[in-house]
Amino acid sequence: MFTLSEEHEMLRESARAFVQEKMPTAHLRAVREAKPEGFDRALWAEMAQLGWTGILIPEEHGGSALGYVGMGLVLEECGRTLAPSPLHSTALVGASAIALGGTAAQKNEWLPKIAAGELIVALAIDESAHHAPEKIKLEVKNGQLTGMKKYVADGHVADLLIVAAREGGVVKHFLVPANADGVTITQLKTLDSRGAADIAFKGAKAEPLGGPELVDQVLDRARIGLAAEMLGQASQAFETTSEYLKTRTQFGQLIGSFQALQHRAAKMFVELELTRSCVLAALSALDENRNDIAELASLAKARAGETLHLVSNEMVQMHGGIGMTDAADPGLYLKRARVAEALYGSASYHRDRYAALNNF
Amino acid sequence: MFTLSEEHEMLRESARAFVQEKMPTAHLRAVREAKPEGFDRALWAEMAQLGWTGILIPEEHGGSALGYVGMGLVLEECGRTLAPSPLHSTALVGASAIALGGTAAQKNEWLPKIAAGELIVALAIDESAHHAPEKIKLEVKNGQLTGMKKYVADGHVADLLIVAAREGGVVKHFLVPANADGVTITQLKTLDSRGAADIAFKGAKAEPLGGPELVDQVLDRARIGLAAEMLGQASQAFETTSEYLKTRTQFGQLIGSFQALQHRAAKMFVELELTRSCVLAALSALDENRNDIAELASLAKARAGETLHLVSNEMVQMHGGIGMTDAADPGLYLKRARVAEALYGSASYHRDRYAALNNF
Amino acid sequence: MADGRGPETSQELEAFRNETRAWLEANCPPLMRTPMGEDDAVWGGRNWKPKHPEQKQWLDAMASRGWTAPTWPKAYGGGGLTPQENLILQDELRRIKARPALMSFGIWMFGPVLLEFGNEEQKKKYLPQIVRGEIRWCQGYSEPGAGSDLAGLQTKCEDKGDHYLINGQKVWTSYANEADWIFCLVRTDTTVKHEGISFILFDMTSPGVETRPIKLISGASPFCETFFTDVKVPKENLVGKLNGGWEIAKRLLMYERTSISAGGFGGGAGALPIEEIAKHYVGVEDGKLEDRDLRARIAAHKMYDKAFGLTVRRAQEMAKAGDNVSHMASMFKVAAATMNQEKTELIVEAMGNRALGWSGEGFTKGEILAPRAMLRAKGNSIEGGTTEVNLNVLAKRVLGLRDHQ
Amino acid sequence: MADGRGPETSQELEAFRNETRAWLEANCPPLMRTPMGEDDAVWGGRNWKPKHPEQKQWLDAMASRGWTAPTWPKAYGGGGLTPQENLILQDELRRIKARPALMSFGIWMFGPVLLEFGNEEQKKKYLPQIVRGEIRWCQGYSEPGAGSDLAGLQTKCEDKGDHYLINGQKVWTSYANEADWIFCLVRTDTTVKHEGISFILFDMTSPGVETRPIKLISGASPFCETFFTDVKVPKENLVGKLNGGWEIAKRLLMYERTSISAGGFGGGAGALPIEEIAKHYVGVEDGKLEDRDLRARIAAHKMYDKAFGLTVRRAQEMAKAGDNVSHMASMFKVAAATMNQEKTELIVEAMGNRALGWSGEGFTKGEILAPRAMLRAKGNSIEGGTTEVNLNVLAKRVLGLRDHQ
Repeated sequence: MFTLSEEHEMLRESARAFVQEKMPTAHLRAVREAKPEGFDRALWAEMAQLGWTGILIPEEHGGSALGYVGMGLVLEECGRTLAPSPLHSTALVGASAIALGGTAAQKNEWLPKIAAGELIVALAIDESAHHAPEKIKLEVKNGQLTGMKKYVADGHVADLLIVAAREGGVVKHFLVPANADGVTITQLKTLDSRGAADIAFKGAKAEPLGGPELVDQVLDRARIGLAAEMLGQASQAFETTSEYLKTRTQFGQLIGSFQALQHRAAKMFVELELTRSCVLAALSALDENRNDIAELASLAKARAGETLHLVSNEMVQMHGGIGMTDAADPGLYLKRARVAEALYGSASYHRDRYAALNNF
Repeated sequence: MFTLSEEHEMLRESARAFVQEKMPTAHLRAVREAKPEGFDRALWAEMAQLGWTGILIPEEHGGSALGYVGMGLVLEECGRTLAPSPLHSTALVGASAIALGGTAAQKNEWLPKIAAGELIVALAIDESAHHAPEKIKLEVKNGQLTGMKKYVADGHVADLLIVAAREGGVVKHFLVPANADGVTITQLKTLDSRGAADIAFKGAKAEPLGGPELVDQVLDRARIGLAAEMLGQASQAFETTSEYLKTRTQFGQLIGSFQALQHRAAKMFVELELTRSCVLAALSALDENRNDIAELASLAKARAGETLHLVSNEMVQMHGGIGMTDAADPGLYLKRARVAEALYGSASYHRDRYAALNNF
Repeated sequence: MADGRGPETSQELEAFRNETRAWLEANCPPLMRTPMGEDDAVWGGRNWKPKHPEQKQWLDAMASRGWTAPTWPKAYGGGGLTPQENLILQDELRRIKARPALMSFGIWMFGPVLLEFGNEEQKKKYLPQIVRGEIRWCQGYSEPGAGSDLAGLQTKCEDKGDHYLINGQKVWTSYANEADWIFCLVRTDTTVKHEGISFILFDMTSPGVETRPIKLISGASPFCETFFTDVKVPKENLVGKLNGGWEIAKRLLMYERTSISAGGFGGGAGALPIEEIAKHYVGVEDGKLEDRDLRARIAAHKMYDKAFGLTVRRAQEMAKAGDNVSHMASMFKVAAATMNQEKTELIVEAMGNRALGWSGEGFTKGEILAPRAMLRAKGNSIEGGTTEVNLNVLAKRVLGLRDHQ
Repeated sequence: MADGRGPETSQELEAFRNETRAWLEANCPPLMRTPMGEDDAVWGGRNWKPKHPEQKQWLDAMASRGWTAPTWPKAYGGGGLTPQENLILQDELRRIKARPALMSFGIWMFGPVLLEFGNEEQKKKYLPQIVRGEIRWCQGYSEPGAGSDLAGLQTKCEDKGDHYLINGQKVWTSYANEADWIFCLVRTDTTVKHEGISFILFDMTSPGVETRPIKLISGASPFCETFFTDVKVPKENLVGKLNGGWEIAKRLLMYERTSISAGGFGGGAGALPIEEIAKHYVGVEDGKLEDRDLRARIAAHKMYDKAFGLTVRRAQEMAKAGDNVSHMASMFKVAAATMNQEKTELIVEAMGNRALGWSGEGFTKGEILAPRAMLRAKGNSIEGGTTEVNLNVLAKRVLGLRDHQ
């Protein structure tokens, strides 16, 4: 379950090399200043050329079918430098939703475009301030969508929207081109500089995608993939902080030689190792199509959220004053952390879900 | 609100002198071995002679009317050495219930006996494993009680029981002599060696005490008084541990010179100071009959519970192996802590109540 | 003791209360009784331009009685009030929800140490200006290599016979770019550590002073880097003894911690209670917040907050009764930082995706401010002495634990 | 990779599984497949009296295949299994819910270091007895003044020419009063610290050995104080080099931490899941535990528990793949202790006043055990290396942070 194949090791190495070279945190700063879309289309094209957009797409549709473990490794590496791109929305959420739930025609139409990096997809789920898929109100009548979606990740740059909506009382997914009539997209300037969108639908034409069971399947994939990205963020935040502890001096001593900081660092290390196991287990559960995916998805998302929350806070604190400056990296990790913690359900949401899944 | 009068300072000094001399933790050990009742009647008589049983009783009924702040100071000192006695049940809960809710006849009958140390009182509230006064089922019909009460503190040695029961849908208090027909008392051997009782009522004759408003009034007094005792326990557990940190050597250093332990000790100090403020505020709110008694009672009980939980755990951990032995004191504090945490509502119960009192 | 205030609640104090109430009624302009907005705080100083004439009117009225610094001696422009009278004044100000007439590092930090360590001439010169809000002060303490280890500071101050010459760099100088004068720690002896520090004052318009704002992760820039190049300072600007600055520095830090903790870290007037925010964004079921996990954590936080408030009040009463409560400064600093961080995080969590905006369309003003307040609050456990340093202080000075021998 | 086990799931391993399953089916007595009670654990040794004949039958059967120590070489009585085969054996044992045939410090701690550091004669002499459960071992490590600082031990071992003479005192010797032999750290050079320690073995029936049980706060007495007065030990009982015991001691501690963490701290077979206990004592409303605050904390704990289990499994897979996972021992020790303390506290909290009994009437057996388990669990962060020491180890050896210079 936890041992990587040689193919996966190679994928990780190449992802790390690309991200470290082309998308260090300086890249996020550049995007923040100069790219209102929240990412760089030239680099996005390079990601597609590396095959990342096709990792979850069958070979017959132009992908490599390297599976969720492979996708997770790439997202983790992107997380390390906070590399901004619509990879999660498109290559993980969009591709898996269509591959799992699409008709032959839908697959033929969309998957090759996703694999080629020609199409950006976004999943529109939440309708209030909080993740609550069980309370979706947005309605489809006579094939037309009406209602409001909030904080759609990458919704401001999407070409195709996957929209969860209620039809005849049952929640299902629907496909809506972003430029369709009756779709109004309000771009949000967000804490993590990636952007998002509030989207209003007023009689927009919607095409069904899969059955009711697809909703949770797609959400759990979104959660697990985001947890992998968060694991990368937390790992890097921790490593950067550890290095700082080994170089910054106060009172004539490296601050990393103070036992109180040593113990806090050691505890973070334990949290990170535990979180890594949860994320890897959840990713391989997807590849093995096991029956504990829901439980592992909540586990991975909640633990990644809590670990990232802790580590991002400690990153600022252990950097001291410098950690509070916009010029240093801790703030960037902290901001992305809070966004990722909230998306697809907070730790609190997933504790509740985990308890419900365990019947208590 | 927080400044003690000279009278109160003197009361505290004399309580401390008595408890430290006559009831150090060695006394609890002796009681544990040799006194199945869980306390020493000779010392109880001395406490009464010192006037402690009359602190909440008006002078006309043989008391000193030194108020709740005075009662709290004595309970705090008793908490320091885990001094076992029915002081809380009798002198605080019993005396205040009758003084607040009793008829002239009831006061005349019972208060002088309490003041004289001739009567032990116990409050019978809980009916299940958890504190839940709002769910009381025990019923009074035609002046007769039927039902079951669980873990009545000092119920095994009480002469008089105050029993919360439902009559015509409304919960009120009733007085029942412990030796009345239809009362069956099962003594429990408890973690803290003080004992308690499960009590069954089968048609026992019951005499009303006060109206429905008395139930919460008495419970809040019980909570605040217990919080004062817990503050004493936590304070002493902390001080004993601090001293140990200053004498135990490992790795050629006093263990109190290790920064990780220093920070944990400092955090305990902060918690204790905050808890002390809550307890003192709650006690003086009772004396001033303020309108925020309920809120302060839940605050004091919850914070005392959390602080004592933390400090009792750290007391064992910081004493290392020796802290795990029955021959050392940490275990005694830990055991009494868990009992006190649960009585009259856990921290979890009081967080819920605090939220409800604040309308959220 | 029925009102819990103790036996000193004499007739004289009641008279003082009545008189104060009447005076405030007559002198506090109605606008100054409304909640403050983001940039309504009055810091005074040479370059201050009041947003509203009422701000100046209110400041002048309070300053005329010395009530911007109520307990300072009248001889230096203060109010000359006893601690009891000051409590009444503060009560009455709260009662009418009056805005602070003046925010001032001079009043909170510099004034108290000058009263203790300054000479008569210095007190006469600087304190009245502070009371009247004429001169705005900033604090030259931290340096890039001297944060928690403040005594490691390197800014050099040389004795040039008829003046001192200062060269070096400070960082985290709050509002240095808007301040008129600075109280500054400098190194006057490089051969020793703590015993080589002096406490000195100078005008920020002196040649050779340069300030550069630091942008924070919250987007704001309340702090500066401050550079000193051959700044000439008159010799009478030294406070206390040459090389005796560390004592003054420590005392000032205590005042700083106390003022930070007592004032809280923002989220001041006008901010809604967390539970009201949560009710709005999370929803309510059977009268309880729908997210019960969050509800329990909000309750725990509010209880901690209440315990903190009660403890501040206890310390005030103890101080009034003559007890030494200086050991509590570090405790308040630690607890206040924890609390403000907890609070701002809970608000962000309660607001969900509505607290993930940075600017622009789609979010209310409050929604934009929430994450910035959370980000800003991270500094609370760093500025004015880190939580780590304060825990060290508590362990050593209060609990008596020793360092490795 | 469909079953997640990796490419080594070859036909040979399948064959091994089938054969193992059949053998267990034939050789594990039905009684040995039922949950264990409090005192059903089998520790073997000279003085062991089986409670049931099936216990002896099961032990002998397993020992005959060397499966009480499955991965030890066959030459020393072990099973000679590869790590993969052992995983299968453990799988199959779990499948039929078999009780452990033998609990043994010899197998968990002493045997592994003897395999590495012992000479051929010692291995031949001691290991087969351990496999068969004939000799029960105890561990002579801690001393009253040497707990976390184990290397501060003072028990003296003098070279008397044809034998060693041991004088001193050990503490926290698990089951010393029931053990046959002891592996013991002694001081053979008083002029240096770590380099003056040796690792030695002797019979607990030797003249001059005395044990005294220590009563714990939980009421049980699994540990002893152990006194050595002029105990004569043959010179061939030294393991490794004279004054070379600290290396062995550290390696053994690693095995101890791993075995403690992997085995968990009790709450073993037969214990109900926390949420079932909570449902019984707290009640259920709309399918959810009525105390929602407790419910959230139980969920958080179960998630941590699950994460821990997954991490143990990950470490096993990594070890199987040849990765060095020795750095994880301290992590598992810290996490396992935290987890067991959390779990036993949550159970006590969920049981409310029903978990406040010590003995006697009015409580069920489970209700009496719950607080004792909670009390016993406090030792988990002390025994086998305190949490503090393990955090130091993680900080220094894994994260590379240094001590003050």
